[in-house]
Amino acid sequence: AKVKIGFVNSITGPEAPIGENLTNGVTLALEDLKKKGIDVELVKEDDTGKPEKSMAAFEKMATRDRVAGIVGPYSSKCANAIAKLAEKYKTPLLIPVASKEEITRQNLKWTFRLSATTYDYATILLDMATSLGRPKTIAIINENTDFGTSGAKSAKDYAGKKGIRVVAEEAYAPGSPDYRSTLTKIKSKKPDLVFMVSYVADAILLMRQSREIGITPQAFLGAGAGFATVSFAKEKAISSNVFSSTQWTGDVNWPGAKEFNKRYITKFGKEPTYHAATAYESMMIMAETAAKAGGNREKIRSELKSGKWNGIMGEVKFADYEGYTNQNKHQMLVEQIQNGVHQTVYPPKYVSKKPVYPFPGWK
Amino acid sequence: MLTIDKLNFSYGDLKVLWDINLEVHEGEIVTVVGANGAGKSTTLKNISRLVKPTSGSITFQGEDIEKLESHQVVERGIVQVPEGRKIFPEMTVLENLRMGSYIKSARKAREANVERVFGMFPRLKEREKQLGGTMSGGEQQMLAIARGLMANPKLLLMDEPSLGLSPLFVKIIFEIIQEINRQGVTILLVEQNVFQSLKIAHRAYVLETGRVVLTGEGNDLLSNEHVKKAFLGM
Amino acid sequence: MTIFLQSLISGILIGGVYALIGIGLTIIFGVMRVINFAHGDLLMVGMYGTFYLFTLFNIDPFISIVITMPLMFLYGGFLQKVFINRILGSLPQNQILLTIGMGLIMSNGIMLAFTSDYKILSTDYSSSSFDILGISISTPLLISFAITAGITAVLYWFLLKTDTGQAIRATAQDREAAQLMGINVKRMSIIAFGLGASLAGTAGALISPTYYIFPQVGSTFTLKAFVITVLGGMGSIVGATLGGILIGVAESIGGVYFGSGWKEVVVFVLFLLVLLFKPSGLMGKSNT
Amino acid sequence: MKPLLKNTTGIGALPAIAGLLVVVLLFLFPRFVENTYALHIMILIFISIVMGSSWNLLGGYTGQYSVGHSAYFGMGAYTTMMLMQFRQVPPWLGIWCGMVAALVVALIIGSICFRLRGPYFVLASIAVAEIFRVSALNLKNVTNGAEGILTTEIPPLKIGGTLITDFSSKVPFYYAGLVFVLLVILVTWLLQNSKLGYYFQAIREDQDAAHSLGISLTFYKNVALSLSAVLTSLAGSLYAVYVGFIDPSTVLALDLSVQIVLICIIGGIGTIFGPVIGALVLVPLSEALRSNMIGESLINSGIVKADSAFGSFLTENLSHAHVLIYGVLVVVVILFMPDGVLGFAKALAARKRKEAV
Amino acid sequence: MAILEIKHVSKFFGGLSANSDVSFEIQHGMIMGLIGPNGAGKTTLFNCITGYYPPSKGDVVFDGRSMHGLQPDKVCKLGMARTWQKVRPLANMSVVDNVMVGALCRTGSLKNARDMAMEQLKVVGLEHRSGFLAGGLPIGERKKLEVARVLATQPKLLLLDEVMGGLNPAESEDIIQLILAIKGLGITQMVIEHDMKTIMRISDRIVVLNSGEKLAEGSPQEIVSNPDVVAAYLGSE
Ligand SMILES: Nc1ncnc2c1ncn2[C@@H]1O[C@H](COP(=O)(O)OP(=O)(O)OP(=O)(O)O)[C@@H](O)[C@H]1O
Ligand SMILES: Nc1ncnc2c1ncn2[C@@H]1O[C@H](COP(=O)(O)OP(=O)(O)OP(=O)(O)O)[C@@H](O)[C@H]1O
Ligand SMILES: CC(C)C[C@H](N)C(=O)O
Ligand SMILES: [Mg+2]
Ligand SMILES: [Mg+2]
Repeated sequence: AKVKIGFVNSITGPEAPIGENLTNGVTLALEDLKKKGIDVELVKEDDTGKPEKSMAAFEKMATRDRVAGIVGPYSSKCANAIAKLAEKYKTPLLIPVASKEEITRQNLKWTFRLSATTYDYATILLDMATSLGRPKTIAIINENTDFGTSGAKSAKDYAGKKGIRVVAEEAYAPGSPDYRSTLTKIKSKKPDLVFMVSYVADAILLMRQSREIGITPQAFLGAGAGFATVSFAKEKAISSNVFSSTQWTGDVNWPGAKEFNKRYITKFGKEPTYHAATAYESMMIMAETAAKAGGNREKIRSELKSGKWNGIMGEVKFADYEGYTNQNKHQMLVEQIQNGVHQTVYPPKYVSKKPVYPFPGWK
Repeated sequence: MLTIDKLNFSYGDLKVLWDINLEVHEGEIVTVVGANGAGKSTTLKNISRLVKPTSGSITFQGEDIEKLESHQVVERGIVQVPEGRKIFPEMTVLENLRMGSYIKSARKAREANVERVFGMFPRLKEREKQLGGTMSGGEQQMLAIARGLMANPKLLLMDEPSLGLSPLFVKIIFEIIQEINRQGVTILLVEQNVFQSLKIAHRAYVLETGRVVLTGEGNDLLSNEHVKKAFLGM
Repeated sequence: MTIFLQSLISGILIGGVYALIGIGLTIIFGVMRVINFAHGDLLMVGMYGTFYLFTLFNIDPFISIVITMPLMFLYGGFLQKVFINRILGSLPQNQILLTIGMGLIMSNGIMLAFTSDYKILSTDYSSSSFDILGISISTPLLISFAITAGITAVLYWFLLKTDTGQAIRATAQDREAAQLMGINVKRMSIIAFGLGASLAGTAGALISPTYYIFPQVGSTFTLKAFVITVLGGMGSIVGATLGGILIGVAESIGGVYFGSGWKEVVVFVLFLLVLLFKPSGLMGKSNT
Repeated sequence: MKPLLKNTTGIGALPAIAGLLVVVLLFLFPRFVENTYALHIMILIFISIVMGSSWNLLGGYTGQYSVGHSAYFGMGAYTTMMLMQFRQVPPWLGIWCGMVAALVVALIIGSICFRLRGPYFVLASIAVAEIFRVSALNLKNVTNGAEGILTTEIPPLKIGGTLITDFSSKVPFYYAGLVFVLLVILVTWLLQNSKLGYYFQAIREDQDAAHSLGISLTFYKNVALSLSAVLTSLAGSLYAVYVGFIDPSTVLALDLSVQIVLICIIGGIGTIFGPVIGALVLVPLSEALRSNMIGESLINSGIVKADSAFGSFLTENLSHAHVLIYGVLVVVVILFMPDGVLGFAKALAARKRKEAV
Repeated sequence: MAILEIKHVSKFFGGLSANSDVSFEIQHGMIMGLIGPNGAGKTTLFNCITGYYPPSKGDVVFDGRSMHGLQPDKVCKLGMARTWQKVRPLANMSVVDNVMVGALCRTGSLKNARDMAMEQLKVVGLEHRSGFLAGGLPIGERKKLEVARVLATQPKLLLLDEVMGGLNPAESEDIIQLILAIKGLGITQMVIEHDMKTIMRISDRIVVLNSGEKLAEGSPQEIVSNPDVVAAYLGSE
């Protein structure tokens, strides 16, 4: 069968580094779909990370290209802008990884989300920490972006519920070469947990400088993004024993996850991030559903709504709960870097290695 | 020494020089007079190659300067003291002078030349460290002339050197011009001070709306009826 | 107290690298009156150069500046000759846009060539540091600070004491007059832009071991470079040095006492305050 | 220097009629065009024209090259959105508040930046705009910080009980944009033919000379900035309500300020229609590049096979290269059309005319 | 009554005193010549009078009103206009537009301003250039434009800084006639000029500055025969 699917992503612009993972995930999905006899005609659009551009892309795909359904966009701000368009054009939209809660809290019938929400990034980490030790205080460092601020907010919120006191809150502008003074300040507060939300590169800087300054909490907790990347893990001197929440790991025992990991490495010469996996799975779900529904958008929507999948992202189901509409209740994972490798350490059901807790100190 | 042959030039669509022919012999003071906008400064700019002629040729000591860039013209020994002074405003007086002797051939004599021009213009010595841009109009004019002399020119182009100078200084300037000419520097002088400049000039050209209309010896032109009427207001 | 001293010291050290970026920009502005919006992108190119010299040939970043510096000089000279020279006489806003366009070309060209992945250059000293009185001092930053100081001193001497240096300044102040002095102004512009680019590239090389590299990394630094140059007084090397260190310290201390999120505000407010009281910057000469 | 005779007396009859015709056609446009994608692009063009023309008043006529206009754009966007989202004030009232807010900000910025001249002014304007961006990021309680503001619903516009529009389609935004465009063009035209316009240009040409001719620099620069800021805020408000989501990195970014300047300069600075041309060139161009229409049409027309090496290069790589190409085009325009597209066209026309004579 | 009173004006640049304790008065309708060697402080005095520099000491009283703290635009509005030693045309505007900018100081209507401007252009003899861009004019015409532009502001007192510099005697004659015509209109003028013949012809009184100080003041005849002036400025024949 032949289907036409749209894919909006940040191919250029400041979000491009992560956007690339999504592109790669989709590329693999297309290969697999072909094997399954589904010939996807992909309409790929760049939103350059700007909402009005993602709108233009959506308009074009929905009206001019007449795609059956759309996967993307990468960032929450773009997803925010186009979720309503999906409703207007009655075009199914499946969001792979943008995690802002509000997106699926607007009672939109045509917008589906595979990704967990920002809130989940924080809670799983604190759940783990409290199950392994007795942390009393927490310092929160986050980058001053959408994902960063909402992540920090969730952490603060959930820490309150867990009886952990917040002793420091620092929101920094990404891209600064020097966090030493901030870290010195945090060190003086002697927190049990250091919770960080940072994109790729700042994660490395923060940990390097934490080591210089000599911060030693019970655990370093990284909420996704930067801490879950391979380049971070490779920096053994600073990445050892850091925890990170993630939507997916290369060694999780969800069907096909390990194979996906391997194929990705052979094809692109680097390890996939969870963004790649979510994009892959979203494209698989969208294309298969669309093929089954013969490209009929209304039918795709109801199929998405009622369907159930079990693939590299584990079980997927778009449900309505707690104010959410069409939101997959995705199981978050926690991984820890041990010897330069991400190991799934929480929840117990998916564990591949035992967690090291508390932090044993710097080498 | 310098030969201008059938020089034509326009600023965009506006033609300002028409078939200019002009010659300067070694050791002469040649002056060019003409009403405002006649094209005197433009002629000098063509010689210094700040602008490129539409047609015609300029040769200096037998060399066609067509292929040269401005700075190479200076290296050949043609130095201009431009209209409007063009001092380097954020450099001190001394630094301005040093820049005057930027070309290789002039660097050796730099210190001596600084002393020489300080001798001519004591005000400059007093203000050695003042920024060029804050000097008064006349002071800047002195600096511009002094800076031109720093390069040991063979041919000195001077565009209205007496502009803005007090009477006392105008006199001094004309004396200086004659003095350096005696020292062997050839001079092409553009002046509004027609009387003075014709008096010291060996030969002169009269420019009107971009054309050479008269040429002759300085003193002859002084008594020329047309010159008297048009430029001397007599 | 430790916190204050720590932020002061790390501010100064980072400020050294900022200074280098600022000096490059100030030279370009000084001579060509061009506000170079591609300055950060030049820095980025320098970073990529350093990165590949390190990963492919195993040349230490601090040593590789011997290669990056001249290469970036040539690159800058090339840009000047081919692009900027054509618009020197035109309106200032055109120059701004030309450099913006050049920046776009550089960052997106690099992205096509090397993907938009973050690259991290890890040396064995990348996170090494030593302690003095409880204040940790990063070794690589200290080294780069020393190198910066050296380069600055040499440059200062060059611009103020040599004929070429003075000719560069003269060109900046009046191109036509400079031509009349026998100065080859085109060459001076090429030297100036080359120097600027080479300093930006060197700054890129110096922060590579402690920072990260991706195609859009330049924009942060472009903005910083602007602030530094204006703060110090456009065209002034001493000013840019001072400005760089001041910004480094302001960021660092501002971050601690006002919260990390506000540190940029602290910097910009400082910037505006200086301009209000000294409109031509700390070291600027006013001639209006 | 070109000794050009400048025509400042009114407009000829022919262009006036042509202009009117264009306006009428633009008003009828949504009736004929079903394609909402085209409408979307038109709206973006309108917003760009408003931004560019507003900047033109300050940059083009008064010679103050602000590269911080995102501050006013953001001010409009934020005020309107915050009022709508947090205070239930409908946007057609919010827009006015946005204008007032932009005015206030302009007066503050003006009092700081106008002490500076030339490049110092340029950079100070950037700095001030950055202060606004970072503040919006940090003042979470007011602006919702980096998370931005998402509108859920726009209240329907009713006049005396009759529903004018419920904003469910693009058409109301289209008309709002069109009206704003006509407004800025009108303002520019009025300005060019008034004392104010002369004073602005005098300041652009030589501040000291202007000052000595009885022109208060502070006053008139601030007037120019205020006008410019207020009109820019219109673009911001429209953008915010139309897109339905704003955050500091979209409506207060340096990127945006640069975009504003770009529109003006590509079109032609200091002329009424320069920014219009600029927007008409830039917006469709960047959209065509972004969505890879060139590669697509090459493939669709059969000139290049989709599965050939060149075809896959077009579909794969070109989509990554569009910003690069955009950059190249910007450079080319600046190098070869220093007076913008409009200036270039005029020069070309003048040459043609001369040849014909 | 004096239209302008300069009272003990001093202006220091760092250690340098460009004007020191200069005092004199200008009476209605006269032409005051201001001369002095280069760097004597003439332009600086103009700048102090018209509000470009606040005087370091002293005050300027125009028409009975202290100019203290007034910006140049206010000064112009009050009826005191100056030209620049280094001319400042509004280069990308046409000649008539340049003059209109001046005229707009007194009227809000473009039409009136245009009429007034054309009138002034006729006065200085530039009407044939009215449509040209001012940036393309040669120096002499720029100077005339400068005068036309300030005349258009309808000043009571006109300060002319070397408007004849760079003009040949024949052209200067035009300007001299212009200045005399302006005097005929009842406009008071203060004129800086280096050409003694001219200054002698047009001035009713002359003030001589030297090294920032007032060296002498008097009628043209008094001035040329003043030995101090001869020594400092004219040089003996
Ligand atoms: N940059 C320019 N652009 C356009 N036209 C110019 C330019 N410079 C000069 N002109 C024109 O060229 C003509 C000749 O000007 P030029 O400056 O050579 O005259 P000049 O004889 O030196 O006059 P003056 O005695 O006033 O200095 C004038 O008509 C002037 O308007
Ligand atoms: N901004 C300044 N900084 C320092 N010195 C200055 C400044 N402006 C003027 N001067 C000095 O003050 C003195 C008076 O300058 P002014 O321009 O008033 O002279 P002037 O009488 O107009 O001379 P000229 O006839 O040469 O135009 C000069 O020596 C000049 O160098
Ligand atoms: C960190 C990422 C997974 C992206 C993030 N969810 C966002 O909304 O921008
Ligand atoms: Mg001339
Ligand atoms: Mg003077």
